[in-house]
Amino acid sequence: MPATDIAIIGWSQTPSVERSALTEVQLCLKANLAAVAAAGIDRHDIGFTCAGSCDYLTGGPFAFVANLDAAGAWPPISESHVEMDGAWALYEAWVRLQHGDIDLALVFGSGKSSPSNPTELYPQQLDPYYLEPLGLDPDSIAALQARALLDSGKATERAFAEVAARSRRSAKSNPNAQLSGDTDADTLLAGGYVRAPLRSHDLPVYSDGAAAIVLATADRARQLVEHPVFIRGIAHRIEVHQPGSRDLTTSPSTTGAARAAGHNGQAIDVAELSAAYTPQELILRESLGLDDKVTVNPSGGPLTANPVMATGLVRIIEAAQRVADGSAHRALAHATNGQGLQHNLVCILEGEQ
Amino acid sequence: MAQPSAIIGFGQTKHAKARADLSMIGLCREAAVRALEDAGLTWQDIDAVVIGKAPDAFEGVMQPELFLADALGAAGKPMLRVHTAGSVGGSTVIVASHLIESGIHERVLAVAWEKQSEGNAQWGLAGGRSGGIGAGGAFAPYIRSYIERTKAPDYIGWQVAVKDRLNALKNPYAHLQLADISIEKVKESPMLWDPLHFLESCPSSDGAAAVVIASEAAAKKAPRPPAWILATAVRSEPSTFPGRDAVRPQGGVDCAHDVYKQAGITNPREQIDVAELYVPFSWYEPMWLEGHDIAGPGEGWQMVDHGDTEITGSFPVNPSGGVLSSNPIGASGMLRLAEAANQVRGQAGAHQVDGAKVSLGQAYGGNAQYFAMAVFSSTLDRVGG
Amino acid sequence: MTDNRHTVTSTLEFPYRRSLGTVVGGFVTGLKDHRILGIRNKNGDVLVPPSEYDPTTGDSLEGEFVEVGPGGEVTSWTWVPEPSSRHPLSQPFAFALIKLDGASTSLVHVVDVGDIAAMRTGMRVEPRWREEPQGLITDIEAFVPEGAAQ
Amino acid sequence: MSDTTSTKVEPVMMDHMVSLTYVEDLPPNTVRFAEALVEGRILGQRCPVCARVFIPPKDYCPLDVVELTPDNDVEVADTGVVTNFTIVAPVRYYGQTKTEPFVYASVLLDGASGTLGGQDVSGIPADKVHAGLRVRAAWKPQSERSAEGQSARGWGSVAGCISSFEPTGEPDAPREAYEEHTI
Repeated sequence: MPATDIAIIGWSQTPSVERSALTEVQLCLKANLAAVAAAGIDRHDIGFTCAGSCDYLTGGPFAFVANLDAAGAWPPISESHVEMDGAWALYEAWVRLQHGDIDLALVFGSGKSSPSNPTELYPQQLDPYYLEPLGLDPDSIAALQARALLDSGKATERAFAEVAARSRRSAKSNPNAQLSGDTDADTLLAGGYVRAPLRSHDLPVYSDGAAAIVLATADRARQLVEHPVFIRGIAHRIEVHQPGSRDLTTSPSTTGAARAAGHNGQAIDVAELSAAYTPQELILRESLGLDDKVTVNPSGGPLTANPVMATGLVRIIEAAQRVADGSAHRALAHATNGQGLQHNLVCILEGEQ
Repeated sequence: MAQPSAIIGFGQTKHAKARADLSMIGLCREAAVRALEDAGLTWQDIDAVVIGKAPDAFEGVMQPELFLADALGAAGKPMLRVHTAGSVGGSTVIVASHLIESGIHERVLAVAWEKQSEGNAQWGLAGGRSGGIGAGGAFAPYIRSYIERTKAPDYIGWQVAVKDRLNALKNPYAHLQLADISIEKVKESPMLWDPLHFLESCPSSDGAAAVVIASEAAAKKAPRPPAWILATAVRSEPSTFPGRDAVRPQGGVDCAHDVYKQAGITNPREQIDVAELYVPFSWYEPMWLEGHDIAGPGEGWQMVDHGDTEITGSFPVNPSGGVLSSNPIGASGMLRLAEAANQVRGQAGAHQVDGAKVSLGQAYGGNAQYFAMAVFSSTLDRVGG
Repeated sequence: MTDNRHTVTSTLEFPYRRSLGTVVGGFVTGLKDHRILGIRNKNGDVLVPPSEYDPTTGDSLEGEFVEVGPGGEVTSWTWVPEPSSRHPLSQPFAFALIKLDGASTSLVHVVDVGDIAAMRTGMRVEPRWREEPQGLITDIEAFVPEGAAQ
Repeated sequence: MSDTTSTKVEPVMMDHMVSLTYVEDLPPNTVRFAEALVEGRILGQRCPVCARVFIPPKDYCPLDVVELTPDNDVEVADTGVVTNFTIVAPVRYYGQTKTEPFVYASVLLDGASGTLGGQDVSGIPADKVHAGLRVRAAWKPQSERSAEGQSARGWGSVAGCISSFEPTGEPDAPREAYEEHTI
């Protein structure tokens, strides 16, 4: 693990909405301008910029190129792009800051899910020989995972519903959430199955949105802001792709990522998890060793706000927010990539010692 | 501070119009297995995998690295997917090098690929709509401006087209093997995008490239000489805006000066022994020679005219045959950097430039707006001490 | 424009042509003969569907195909009450993970049983073959409860 | 190096049609541009920081990285100069309807800082098109104008209202007049 401490010093997200008429670049611009302003920096001082997005979401090959406009790429900037959630863009920028020759980086992630239908689109994200021709959709993969979890005896449908109810209640205090409200497990369990054993409350919302974070080396961070949020560790791991070739009831890649990020069972106050489906929260809790004392997804999580390709970056923002406002001493943020928790990233955040 | 890093293994596929014998998995593995063999390593020795390719719609798989990850030995390891348009192969190498230079990993595998035969890149470039003009249509106006600006004679483009195809005859992996290429044939080939003829344009290829990048300690254990990465840089600028110089994009100028400074290069034309530049259309050779300040304004085409960029010339460019001879889009940028690295490793085979010690690899993409560049050396020392 | 929005619709459409290589190619060729093939790895595990590599190590698998099934056991499943245009069946069906006899891993496929009440983890299924094979995974039209294929 | 390419069996192929539909709302800037076009007006947007006039409006300036509003909209002329062009021999691909070579020109409208790309030039033989040629928009009849060609991907199109550009007959513009704004 490298030695240089990196801190989060500014962030912003656009509200997660079901359908925005703004283009992705316009959403990114709003997030970037606000994050740079929050950090109190001049954009010309940014040494590296990294973006995360996915062309297929908006259906335009090279769609990401337009997003450069939102990065402030004139004069030309040192910039890279991952076809992944913005959380991995943050990882790339964190790596770049380790070199020591620059001290500020801008990271953003964005996605508009509204133009496409997830059931139609996401089979395209799977193995093109064995899975995609079956039209295997993300809800179905999550349901295969959910049933495996039920059959293992580690969870119940009620436990799923309780995750959903708690998430919606938490989202009431999140102005950026798309879905929120008071409900309980009994009410939710009265609903029918969308993909048995999953009901609609077990599935994510899909949102349009963008999010941005400004990173700084520790010294620069202390000069710029009163309460920098330090990245104590960040790591990620991927697993085998075929859902039938791995144990869907656990997430060893999450466990491995957390360990590589330096998490060895220390107390975590808040965890923001990219659990787009309710059973995934239970799987992730176990894989991370989080007990009932940990506040999970106080923002409401991806069940209530899910700007795909920014959802993971938003988790880091929400966790950083809790550290910055003092409600958490140590927070854990998690991002995922692909279906059925194939690829997982863990980021550990703390305030000044 | 950044730790040293080096390319210790390079593998590529035999590039072809269609590698119908292989799946996308087989294509990537053919390159990756060769890179591992070159580095004397196995899959288990790799700490992380970085995958790059151009738009997913070219093959019709969204984020294909998700299904390729375990095929490239990444199960249980970190995997990153880079996408920076045509420069992506170069960016992929650079992202992987950062994982070493930051001290996080010891050995990283970077793979870049495109299987153009599965789909149609012209369709992809047009966003799936009618009326697409192809990359040549986008770049032809810039080339026209270059010619107008420098008063370059029309045969310069034909000369580059011939030179790169003759170089490709020395590279068994190159897609095009045009033994009977001639100035006359280039000139007489159909005009696709005025002033670009068919034979001044890159082919459409299936292919993959892979490199193993290692820390100083790991590189010193490698069975073959490493190519030390003295410098890397990336630059991006908006696609189009009033006042943009698309012939000599500022991003390309800045990127070049950044790597020269890091590597200690004060006179690139003298201090660089060989360059692999991303030249998908013949005229981009003189344009990048000038656009990266290797030649002065209007001198790039004169270098071509004098034969300086031939494999035996004073500043060889694209001894591998370049993009004009093989264009698996996502991999093309990695091939530039890796071929440049192989030159300083002395591993370039029949297209080896004698005594190459310092090399430059470059890739560009989008609307000539993304740049990825690296300087390689046979030693860890900065150029010029 | 009923709600005063200016909406545009576009279609991203292309007929891709994929080359499958020897392993996926061998698998779909086997389907034409109503044979389901797995591939054996170094540990002796039989991977279904077969891959050119061992997913956990990356090592090349040199192509020792092993015929599995055709019967197998459902290890997990879900029910699709309203199939989309991309799904292989137009009537309600199950997606399932199916561990074929002789296989070490599970295959994702569909089960056609008409009603969710007929589905359960552990149920035995067998393939119902497409009459005109196309060289695709969907040459197995669906799995059905064992004994129901005829 | 090992050779893993040698399999002499007939390759097994798989045909696979992918068809995905996207439904998008046009952003406000494109809606204003499209509505003005139908009325025969071409809208640009002036950045108050750098004074560049972008067409179509983007609701931001990519160089100064500031948001712009409808208050920054300006009308530009429907006359201008061809700054650059190529003649494209259309490549064939699935969905391509163009079969004959076509002019693909950039036009700098009077009052604008940026060009309209990809324009057809008519009323003159293709081999007579040149940089510096003064042109005027050939508007479709009012009844045939539409928002066709507009998309949410950032580049507004004039195709639904302007069929091509035609020479005005004026003398060529001197190169200095457009050199900074050719692309």
